[in-house]
Amino acid sequence: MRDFPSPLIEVSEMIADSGGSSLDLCYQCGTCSGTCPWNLVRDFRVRNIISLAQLGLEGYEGEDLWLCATCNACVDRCPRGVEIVDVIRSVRTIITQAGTSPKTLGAVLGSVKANGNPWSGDSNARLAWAEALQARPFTERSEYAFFACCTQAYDARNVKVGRAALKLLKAAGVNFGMLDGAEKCCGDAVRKAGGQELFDELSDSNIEMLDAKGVKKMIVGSPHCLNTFAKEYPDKGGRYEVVHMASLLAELIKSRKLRPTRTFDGGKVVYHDPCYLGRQNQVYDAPRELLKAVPGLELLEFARNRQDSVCCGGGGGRLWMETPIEERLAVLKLKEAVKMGATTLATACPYCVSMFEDAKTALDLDSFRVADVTEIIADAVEEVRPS
Amino acid sequence: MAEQFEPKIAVLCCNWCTYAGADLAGTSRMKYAPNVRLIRTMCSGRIDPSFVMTALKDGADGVLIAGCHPADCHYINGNHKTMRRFPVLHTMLAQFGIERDRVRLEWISASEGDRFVEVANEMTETVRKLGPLDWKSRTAAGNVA
Amino acid sequence: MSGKKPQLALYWAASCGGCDVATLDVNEKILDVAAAFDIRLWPIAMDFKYKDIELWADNEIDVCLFNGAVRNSEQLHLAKLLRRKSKVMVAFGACASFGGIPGLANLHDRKTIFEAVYGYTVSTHNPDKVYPAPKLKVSEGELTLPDFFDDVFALHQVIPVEYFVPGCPPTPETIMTAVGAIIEGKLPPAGSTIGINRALCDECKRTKSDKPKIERFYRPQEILTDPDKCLLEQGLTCQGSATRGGCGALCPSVNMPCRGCYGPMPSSSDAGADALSAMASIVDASDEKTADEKMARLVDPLGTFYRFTLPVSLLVRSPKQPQS
Amino acid sequence: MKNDDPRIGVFVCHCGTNIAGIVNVDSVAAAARTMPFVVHAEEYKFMCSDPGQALVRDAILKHRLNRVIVAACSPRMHEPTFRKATALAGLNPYLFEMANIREHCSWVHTDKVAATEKAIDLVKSAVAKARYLEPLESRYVNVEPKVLIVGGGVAGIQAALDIANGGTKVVLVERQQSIGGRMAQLDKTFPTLDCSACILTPKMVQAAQHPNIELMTYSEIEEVKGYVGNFTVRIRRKATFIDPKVCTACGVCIDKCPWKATSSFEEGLSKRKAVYRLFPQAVPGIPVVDKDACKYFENGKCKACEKFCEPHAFRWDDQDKIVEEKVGAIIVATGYDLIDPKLPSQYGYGKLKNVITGIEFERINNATGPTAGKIVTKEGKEPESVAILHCIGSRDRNHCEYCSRVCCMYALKFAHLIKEKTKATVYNFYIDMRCFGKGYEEFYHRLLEEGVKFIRGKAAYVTDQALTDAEQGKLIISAEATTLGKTLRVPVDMVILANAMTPQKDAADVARKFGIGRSPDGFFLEKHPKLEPVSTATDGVYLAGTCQGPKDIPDTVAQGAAAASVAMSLIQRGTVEVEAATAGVIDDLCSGCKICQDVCPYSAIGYEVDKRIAEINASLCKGCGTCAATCPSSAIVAKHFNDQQILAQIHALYAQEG
Repeated sequence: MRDFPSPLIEVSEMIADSGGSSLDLCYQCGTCSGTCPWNLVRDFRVRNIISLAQLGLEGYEGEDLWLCATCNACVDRCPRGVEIVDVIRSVRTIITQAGTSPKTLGAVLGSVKANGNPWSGDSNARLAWAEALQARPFTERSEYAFFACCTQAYDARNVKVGRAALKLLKAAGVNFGMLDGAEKCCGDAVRKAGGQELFDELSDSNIEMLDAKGVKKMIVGSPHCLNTFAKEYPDKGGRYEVVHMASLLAELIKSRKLRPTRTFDGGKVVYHDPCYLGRQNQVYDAPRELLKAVPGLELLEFARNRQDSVCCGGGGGRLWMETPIEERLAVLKLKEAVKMGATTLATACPYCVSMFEDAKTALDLDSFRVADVTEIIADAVEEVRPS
Repeated sequence: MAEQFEPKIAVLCCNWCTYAGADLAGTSRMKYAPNVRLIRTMCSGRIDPSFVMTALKDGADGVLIAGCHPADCHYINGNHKTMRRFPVLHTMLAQFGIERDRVRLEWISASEGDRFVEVANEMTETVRKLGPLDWKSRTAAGNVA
Repeated sequence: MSGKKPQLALYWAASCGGCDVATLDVNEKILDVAAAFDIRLWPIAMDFKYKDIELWADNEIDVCLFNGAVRNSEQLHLAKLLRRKSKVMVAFGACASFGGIPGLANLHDRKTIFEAVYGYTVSTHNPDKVYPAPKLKVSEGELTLPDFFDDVFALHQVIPVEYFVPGCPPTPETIMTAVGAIIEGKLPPAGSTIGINRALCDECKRTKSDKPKIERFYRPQEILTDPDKCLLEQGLTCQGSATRGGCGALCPSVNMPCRGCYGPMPSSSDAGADALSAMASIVDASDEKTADEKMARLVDPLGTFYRFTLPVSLLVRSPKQPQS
Repeated sequence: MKNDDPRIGVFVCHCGTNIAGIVNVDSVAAAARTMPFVVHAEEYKFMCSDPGQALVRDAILKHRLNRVIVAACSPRMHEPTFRKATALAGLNPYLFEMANIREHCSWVHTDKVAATEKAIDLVKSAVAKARYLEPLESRYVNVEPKVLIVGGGVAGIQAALDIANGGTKVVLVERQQSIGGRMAQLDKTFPTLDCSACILTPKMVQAAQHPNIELMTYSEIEEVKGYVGNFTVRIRRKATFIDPKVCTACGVCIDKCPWKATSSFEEGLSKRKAVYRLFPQAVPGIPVVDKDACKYFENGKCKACEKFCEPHAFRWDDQDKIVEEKVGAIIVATGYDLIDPKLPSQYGYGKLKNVITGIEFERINNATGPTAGKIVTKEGKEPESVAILHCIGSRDRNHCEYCSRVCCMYALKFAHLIKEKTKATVYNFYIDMRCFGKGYEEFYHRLLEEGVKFIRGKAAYVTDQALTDAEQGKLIISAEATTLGKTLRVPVDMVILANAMTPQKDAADVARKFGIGRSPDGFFLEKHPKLEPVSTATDGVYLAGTCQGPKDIPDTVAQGAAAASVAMSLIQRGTVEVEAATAGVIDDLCSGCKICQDVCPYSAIGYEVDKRIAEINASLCKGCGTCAATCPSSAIVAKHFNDQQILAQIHALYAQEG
């Protein structure tokens, strides 16, 4: 006789208990699957995972589970209020605890555990990227602490974004200071990739360090840091006012502390909304205002933008996982950008920058530029741009 | 573990909105803290400040005054009087030394069963944190021969 | 006791002396009083010793007019003593009837009052922090002072009282009504207030609108009032509508709002709550923000509404400090 | 009977297991026996049943009870029942008091001990109050034999006809210039496919010509005063600038008018004139001048219409008029609105021009509509494929949590009509097919036979961004076919959104005017969801149709008829009992301060000049008790809720024992 699958309610309860309790609200309409951007390039049935998880049936833990880039598009649209990303995270946590998560992710989590960053970077050299800029250390008289994302601290491409940020902050006279390098990864990708325990360690360590220094306000360059500090650290007792570079720059330009006066020479620019900045934190206007403030810059929009924006595919640990070129969302989007006549893609997230730089290489688009809005502003401000 | 303090909450409310809202919470089988007891008047405008004071004096740890939303009174504007009396009553009770959170004014309509539940629970928790009011023994005449 | 003049005692406890002055204020009618009564005790006018009183027979006094609240052990002792010696005990004036102005001390207790009076008030110089002590040993022996209570009491809260004559002070008319009733033996049932049962508005000459509204509250010094219009409608916290009449609306007739010294109406459970409810209900505000703003102008509601009645109010007093 | 020797009987209801399942009713009855003045206490399975009520009557006689307490459900539910039972035993019905141990206790608590304790407390409170209850006299007033119906949609029309045919006068007020409502916009009706106009217009005409119906179109309710049986309603009759007594409705003015405005009846799909009829079969057929669109009102010139008007019906100085009507009952039938289809932004309405709403499709498919009944895209071409997207905004916690009930069926109807008129492939993207009515499931089956494609999965978004050649120039729907577990992209030429039915935009305002509650979904709240579906919190105000919640035409008509019958029964009765628990003045305590006069919402308090005291007009007093709480002299008593009674309740609940 064949082996009939039967529901394992204990499994379902376990998923609910580790943060996926909205699971049971799902009425299987499939909006999530239909919304999920992966389906533009490959089949990914979000609903199926939820359905299997509701009954604790085998299959929920399959390979597809690791696809989700936690872009939150489905959560926004779910008519039932299922926190789908929480369910996915919860399932990933259970699998990770069982030690059967994908190998690449294991290595990344290992690096975070050992070095405090996912890039196998030397934890003692966390501030190396900023040394030349001679930014002041954070003291109790600093208004803000600058919290550099691991990717902006160690990834060669994104280091440039971090440097541009520091130059702009100095030029605008913002009262900020650098942390001393003891900071660790905020833990966003770690948590979303199933490393809940490691996330707890990281957040505890960071909160202890930030509180000891008396940090109240932070500037971050990554929307992932923004989201984690603003929404996840408070549950752990860490309460900080966090501002993303794009929002801060928009303020500085509005208050005329920064004046982008140089004419833009990078052609037409299309802005890509990072999921964690836009959908997750409703910052849509600030980066656009920034770009519009640059003389001569023509701003284009993707057909699906703002809350409907299609993810780059780099969140939730995907940045460190291999995706075939024909299945890369960043590639798809870059093609769209080129088609509409853009020569620059601007964004505001180190993951997006990495994903689009990779896509650019894959598509052999040498003359195309991928830039963080911070870099575009730095180029446009006289005092910052190296002559 | 010490037994947790169960505050006694008096709810002085109108028949048409808040009482009906509590009814709706019932018919919808919502659950809330069993610490509240409703005392019904036809309109929140009927709620004499002395009722609130009597409840506190007698032994209630908190009092909720509740009625229809300001524009929705069954009696056109009876609740406006409640709305006018409350701020000065609240101030006066504070002068007496009664924590502000013990006495609350809320507008809860007949359709807001969920709001009733929320307020009943909030009120119970807030007052639980404040501890017993125990007015009589805290104000009893002490050193009289 | 026929043939003999009724025996009268007057006593003062925690009071300002105003009640006694008011008694003298009846002018030549005091002679009628003197003619009608045999005045046995009156500290403001006559000398006496405790032991004289103690020597009286129980119920030897026909009527005792007791003014002032009770706030220390000496006053309590005299109240009890006079109660024993008197057939009829009258709480005379607002303090004896409701606690009066001294009753506002119920917002504090002995400890905080002493700390203020003997501690930090501007005029105090007391570097050694000497506080009154009921007993003090000196070489001659032990000196005693009356024990100061945490609470201020109305007279009926410590001894049974037959009648109440309200007022701060009772007006001569009120006093003569009371005295007249006693002389003529036309007394109401025990426990009554000798006076009238309607609120002071009934006696007030000022005109009231049909639908009175309060636009905003003023303190008396902030406004020149219309001499003919109801003071409450002009924004003064006149408590005439919640206060027993009998004074002839004395204060409103001289442009001062009634402050409530004749105490609550007979069916009232709380004078302050009554006045508060009435005043707030007619404030011209139809949204919460306006209501909050306008009511915030009513300065010190507790002091306003319980100026004379705190010890007999529903809430009686503020909680005491834990004794350390 | 003397107040000083109360003999109280307490009856504790099990309500099956509704109460007894959580509250230990034996303990409650036992506790009641120990309460002051309680001489009898018992419990019973269903107190509201006939035997339950008989129990009360018998006990009153047997134990010489003079106060009765039933601890059961909400007094808002069964107080009238037990007052009647009390009265049947010869006791004044106001000597009855209820303790709510169901809605306020057993249904909301799970801890049995705490719930039983609370139930005992609630009984204690009722007993304490009962001790001071006083008999009150019931009073009656005559009912004005006329009914106001607000809203001239099919619900209002049905109610008006039913009442008028029964011989009672009706005032039917409609905001638009014609009655007919939403149904007049529809083309066919499901599942029978009758022509909507064909079945509705005869009813409209009947209503207009009925001697008992006074039609007030282009009119709105300004103010409602009064109470059951005696409402006074002020109605604003908006200026039409045409004298209806003179106009022959020939329509020449419409032809001659050179100015145009967007037609709301056509859902903005076409234009109409500045002087216009709402639609060709409008009732009444007399046009109105749209002041905003008419150039004469802008620059004082034109009047082209008037030049051709033979009967000289134009009245340029026409003003809004306020008329007053006295009615005994009111039926509110103000209908529904639709959710702004732009709110669920993922479907591209407003950006993608061939994404249309259901009601727009109704007009497109209608022979009198903007395309004369041709189903075409915005480019004027017959679509090769059409997708109908169900549940747009409905069943969605981001928008409207409820099911709109009619969309599945009209989606089927649309599919049929498209199949009938075009060769298009029709897709239905649905979550669940809800075909609950008579003949509905059969209609669904018919559509399956007609080859309509049903995809079980909610459309996630609509885009015009093609990924393949086949998608070029099409609208693409992304959805998961959940039965297959496959995500699809379906290219079509036209997308019809079945967008949610919502309350009217001014529902809050209307609710306030008539004293109606609203449920969390925003629709008007019926008194009881099952047993009093057309009554409201305000006696004498009834509901009909979709203002109470989404419903189809059969249900709407049925509710219109139901509201008519309830209103009629009130009118036929001729009198209504009015509040007995009014306020009263204790003359000896009143000092005539007049403060109470200001706080009375009904101006029921006057001033007796001779006695210089307040005086309450009992027929105006509604018993809110605000004056009693306000009176600084404690000279006003709120009967049935007097100080003594309420303070006794507070003492019973909170004062320490002894």
